[in-house]
Amino acid sequence: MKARVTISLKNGVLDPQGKAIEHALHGLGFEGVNEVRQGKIIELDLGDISTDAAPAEVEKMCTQLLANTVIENYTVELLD
Amino acid sequence: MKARVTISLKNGVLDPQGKAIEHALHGLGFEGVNEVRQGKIIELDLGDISTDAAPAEVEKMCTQLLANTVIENYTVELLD
Amino acid sequence: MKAAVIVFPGSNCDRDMKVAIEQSMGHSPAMVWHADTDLPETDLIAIPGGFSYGDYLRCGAIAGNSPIMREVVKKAKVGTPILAVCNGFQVATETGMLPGALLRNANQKFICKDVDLKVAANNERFVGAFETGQTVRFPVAHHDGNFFTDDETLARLEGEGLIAFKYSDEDGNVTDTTNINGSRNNIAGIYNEAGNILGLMPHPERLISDQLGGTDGKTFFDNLINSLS
Amino acid sequence: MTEITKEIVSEHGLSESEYEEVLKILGRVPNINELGIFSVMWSEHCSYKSSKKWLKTLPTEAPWVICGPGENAGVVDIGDGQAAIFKMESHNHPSYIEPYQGAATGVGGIMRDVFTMGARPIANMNALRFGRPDHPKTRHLVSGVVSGVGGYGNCMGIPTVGGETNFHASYDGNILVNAMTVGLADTDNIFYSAAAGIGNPVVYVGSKTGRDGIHGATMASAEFDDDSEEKRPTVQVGDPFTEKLLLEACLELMATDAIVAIQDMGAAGLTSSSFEMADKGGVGIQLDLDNVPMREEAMTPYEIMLSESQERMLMILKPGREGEAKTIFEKWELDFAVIGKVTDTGRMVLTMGGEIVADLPVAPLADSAPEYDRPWVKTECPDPIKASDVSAPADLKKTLLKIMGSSDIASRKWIWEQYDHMVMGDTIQRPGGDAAVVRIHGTDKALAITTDCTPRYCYAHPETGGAQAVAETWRNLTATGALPLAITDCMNFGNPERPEIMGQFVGCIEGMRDACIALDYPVVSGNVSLYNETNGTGIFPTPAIGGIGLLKQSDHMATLAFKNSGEVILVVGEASGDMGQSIYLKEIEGREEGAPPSVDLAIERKNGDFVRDAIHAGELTACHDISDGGLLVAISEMALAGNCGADLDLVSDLPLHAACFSEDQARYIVTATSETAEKLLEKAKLANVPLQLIGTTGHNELNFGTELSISIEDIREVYSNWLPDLMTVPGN
Ligand SMILES: Nc1ncnc2c1ncn2[C@@H]1O[C@H](COP(=O)(O)OP(=O)(O)O)[C@@H](O)[C@H]1O
Ligand SMILES: [Mg+2]
Repeated sequence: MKARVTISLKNGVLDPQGKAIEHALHGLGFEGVNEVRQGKIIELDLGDISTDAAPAEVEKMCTQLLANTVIENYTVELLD
Repeated sequence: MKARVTISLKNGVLDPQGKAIEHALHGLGFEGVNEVRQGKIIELDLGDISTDAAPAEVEKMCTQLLANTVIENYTVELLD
Repeated sequence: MKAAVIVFPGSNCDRDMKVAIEQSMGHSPAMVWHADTDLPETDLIAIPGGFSYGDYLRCGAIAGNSPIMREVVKKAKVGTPILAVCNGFQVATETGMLPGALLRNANQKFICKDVDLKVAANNERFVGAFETGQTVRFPVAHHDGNFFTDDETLARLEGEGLIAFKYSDEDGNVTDTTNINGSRNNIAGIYNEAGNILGLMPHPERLISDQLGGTDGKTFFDNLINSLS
Repeated sequence: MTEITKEIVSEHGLSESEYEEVLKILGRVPNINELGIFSVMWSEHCSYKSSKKWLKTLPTEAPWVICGPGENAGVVDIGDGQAAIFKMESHNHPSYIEPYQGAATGVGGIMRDVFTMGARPIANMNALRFGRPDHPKTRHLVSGVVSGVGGYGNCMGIPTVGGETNFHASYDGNILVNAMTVGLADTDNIFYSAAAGIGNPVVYVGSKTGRDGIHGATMASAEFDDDSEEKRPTVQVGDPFTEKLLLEACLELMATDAIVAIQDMGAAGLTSSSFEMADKGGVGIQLDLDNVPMREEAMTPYEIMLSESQERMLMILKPGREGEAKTIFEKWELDFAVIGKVTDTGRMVLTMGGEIVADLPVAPLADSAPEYDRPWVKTECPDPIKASDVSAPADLKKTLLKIMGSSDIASRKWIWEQYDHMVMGDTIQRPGGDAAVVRIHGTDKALAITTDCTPRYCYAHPETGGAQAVAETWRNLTATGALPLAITDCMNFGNPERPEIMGQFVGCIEGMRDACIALDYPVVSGNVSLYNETNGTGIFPTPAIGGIGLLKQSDHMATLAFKNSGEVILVVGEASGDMGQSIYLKEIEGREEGAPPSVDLAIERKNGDFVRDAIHAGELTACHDISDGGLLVAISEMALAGNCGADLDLVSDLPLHAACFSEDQARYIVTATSETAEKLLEKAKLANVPLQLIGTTGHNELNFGTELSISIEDIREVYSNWLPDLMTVPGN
C-alpha cells in the first residue's frame, strides 16, 4: 500500500520560496503569473498494512512528524 | 487559470530527505514504512492566459526554472 | 551550577556552545546524546545550532521528535531554563515549547554575518546584562530564520514583553532594511510565557572574545551563568 | 555477457594502443566489467597520464613535510605533535552541468580526502572561475555553485573561510570549481591507504551504492561538446548530513587502533579505492560484490564498481575488530559491511552471485597505466607594456571608482555571507583579508590559509604566471604574519593533446617549481583537471594554488584594516611601473595585453621576511599585500576595511597611473605609528629592503594632492554593489 501526502502552507503564512519563484518567473518574462505557492509531496510505501488501518496510520505520521500544523495543511491520498 | 506542477526526483537519484524521513518514521515506531521519497509541488496562478496557450507556457517554466531536469521529473496539471 | 548541551546527529555548534558555557561557568557542561532517555540534573539546558538530521523535512522537525526532546519538554514544563540557539530555536518551535515557526529566509539565501540586535524585552535571567532598548551584536548563520506566527500570537508576544531581540541597526532602529530574513516584526528571539525558555536565531556563543571580533556573547553568557548560579 | 567491440572500447575512452596494452596485460579479451575498470583507472583523472611526467618535477620535501603527494592529502608538521592535512580538488565539469550538486559534492569529496587521513576538517576554501559577467549562464552558475558550496560546508559545520573568484570569457563554457579543505590531526595518528595483512577484512562504510555518477571520472577527462547536456545523469546528489555522520564515525573509530588502512571512495568509487589500496600495499584483494550495500535493485558488477555514489569509505581492519567497528558505525546510523579480504595473489578478484566477474592483476594495471610525454610548445613572453605606452587617466577619481567596481576587484561579500565562516569558533580572520586565519583549537597557534592564481598572467606567460601564483599565496600568508609552510595545487587546463595547451601546463609547472624552491615552500598535494575546453577553446591556464602558513602565536596576527587616524602609511618594495596585464589596462584601456609583472623570487622572499619580522615584533598596525589593481587599490581596500581614510603623499618618478595601478610584485602596504616608522625605515635600510613613506591615515576620505579626493563611502558603494547588482534577478 502506498500513500501520498501533500503538504502546503496555510493561507496567510508567508511563502518565501513561492515568492522567490514568482519573481524569478517574472524575470524570465512570464509576466502573467500572479501567485506562486510551493508545497511538499511525500510518497510513502507503507508495506503490507491493511486498507482499513492505513488512513489512521498516515494521519498519525502527519501530525507527529510530516506536517507542522502551526503553518501547514496536509492532505492524504492512498494509492493502489 | 491555475496550474499545479509536481516535481519528483528521477529514479535512482539519491533522496537524502526521503531517507531521513523514513529513518525518523521508524524511530517513531512506524516500522512498516518501506520507502519514502520527497518531492515538490508548485501551484501557479497563471492569470488570464487561454487554455490553449497554458500547457506550452507552463512547460517552458518547468524546463527553464521550476524543475532541475538533470535530476528531476515533473508533471503538469491544469486546474479550473 | 550545572549545564547540559543536547547533541543531535548533525548538530555542529555543540562544541562552540560548550566552549562558551565553559568560559563563563569555569567547568564543562554535560554533553547529552539525542538517543539518551535521561537528562542529568541540570540548571540549564542548551540546544545548540547546526543541521540536526540534515534539516531534512523541516529544520528541527526530526530532532523535535527525538527521545531526548521528550525529556527536555518535561523539564521545560517544570521551569528548567532552556537556551535554544539557531537550530535549537527551530527545534524548540517544532516541539511547541515556543510559539511560531521559522521559515526560509526571505532572500532564499543562507546568511552568515554579524548583526545588530535591539534588546526588546529584558528578562533578567537571560539578558539581565543588557538594558531594554540597548543594542548588542551577535552573528547569525542560518538559512531558515524567518520567524512567522499568526497575528494573534504576534500581538501577545509584543503585548506581554516576550520578544527578546529584534534585528535593528547599530542605533537600535528596527526597520524593514534591518530585517535580514523577513521575520515578522523583525523578531530574532523570543521567550516562552513562563520566561524560562529563550529561543534566538543569532549565535551569542560566537562572539566571546576580542580575537573573535567581539564580546557581547561573553557578557551574555557571564550574566546567564551568574543568574543561574 | 556483452561482447567487447571496437565501439565499446572507444566509448570507454581507451585509445587503440591503450587497448593493446590491456590485451597484453590480461593475455585475453577483458569482459565488460574489466574493461570498465581499465577505463576509469586509465582515465586522465585517475592516472594523471598527461601530467605525471611534469608533476614529478615539483619539489615536495622539507623538514616539516610529513607526507607529500601520493596519499589522499598532504601532511605538514605544525609543532606540538600536531599536523595540518590539506588538499585542493576540482569539480569543474559536474558543476557546469548541475551547479548546486556539482559544487556540493566537490566540497564533500575534498573533505573526505582529508578526514580519511585522520584529520578533523577545520576550514574550507573555494576557488571559483566563471564566464564573463554578462554571459547568459553566468548568474545561474554563480548562484548554484555558491549555494552548493555553502549548502554542503554549512551543514557539515566546517567553516568556509575564504577563496577567490574570477570572471572571464575564457570560462564561458567551462567554469572552475576548486575546493580545498584543511584538517587537523595528531602526528602519531595519521592514516594511510596501503592495504596490508593477508586475510584482513575489507570493510565498506557510509552510504549505500546507487547508480549515480557512473562514468563521472571519464567525463572529467573528456572535452565538452554542445551535446554534453546529454551526459546529465552522471551527476550525483550530495548528502552532507550523512557525511557529517561519516566524519564523526570515522574519527571515533580512528581513536582506536582497529584500522590498518582507509581510503575514501571518490572519483571511480570502489574501483579506484580498492585498486589503490591493493597497489600501495603490494597485495591482492578479493571482493564479494553481493555484500556491497546497495540502494537500487539489480545492480550489475559493472555498475557497482563504477558508481560514484558519495559519502562512502573503504577500510582494511585488523582481524577480529569488525564487531567494534560495526558498533560505532551503527551508532551513527551508517551502513557497515565486510565485503572482502586482503589476499596474497596480487590480483583483484571480484565475485557476484557465486561467479567471478572480474579477475585482474593489480600492479600491472596500476603501474602500466599509460604515461605520456605529450608534445608541447612554449608560450613566448610578450613584450612588457611600459607606463609611457599607456595613456594617463583623465580623472583619477573616476578611474579608481571604475576599477574598484570592476569584476576582478569588487567585493566578494555576497559570496562569503552565504558561507558559515565562523562555526567551530576559531575563525580569527574572516573572509575579506589577505588570508583567512583559524586558531588551532585550544592552543595559541593559528593557521593562515589562502588560495591564489592570476589566470591572465598565466595565459600571457605561463612560467611567470605559475611563479606568481605561488608567490602570491606566500605573500598573502606573510601579510597576516604567518610563516608559509606548503602548498596544494589544482591544475586546471584545456586539452593537453594540443601542444600549446601542454606548453601552458609545462610552463606553469616550471614557474611553480622555481617559486617553491626559492621560497622553501613545497607542494604536498594536488589535483589535475584537463580538457576544460569547449569546441576547441580552452580556458585560461589556471594553476590554483592553496597555501597554508603557521602563526605560532595567534595574537601576533596582522589584518589589512587601517586601525587609527594619524598613523604612517608605508610601501614595502619597488615598482617598475610596467602595465602589462594590469587591471588598469583591462578596465580603463580595454586591453588585455603585454607581459605580466615580472617575479623576482629573491626579492619576494627578502621583502616578505622583513614584513613578517616586523609583524612579529609588533611594529605594524596593518598590513596588506599589493596584488590585482595595484597600490591605490590596496590602499582603498585597507581604508574600506578600517572605515578610515588617508592622505597620500606618494613621491615617484613614475607617471601617476603607473605609480597607482601597476601590479609590480613583492610589495606590501603597511601602517605604523610615526615613532615606529622611523625605526622601520632604519631597519629596512640595513636589510636592503625598499621602504617608502607614502601617507598618513585619517578622516573618511582618500586624498592625494590635487589629483584625488574621494570619500570612503563613494568607494564602498561601487565596491560593495557590483556583485549583488550582478546577481539581482531582473524584475525583482
Ligand atoms: N569564493 C570565495 N569564497 C570565500 N571568500 C572569497 C571568495 N572569493 C574571494 N574571497 C575572499 O575575498 C577576499 C579578496 O579576494 P582576493 O581578491 O582573491 O584576495 P587577494 O588579492 O588578497 O588574493 C579574500 O579574503 C578572499 O578570501
Ligand atoms: Mg592579498
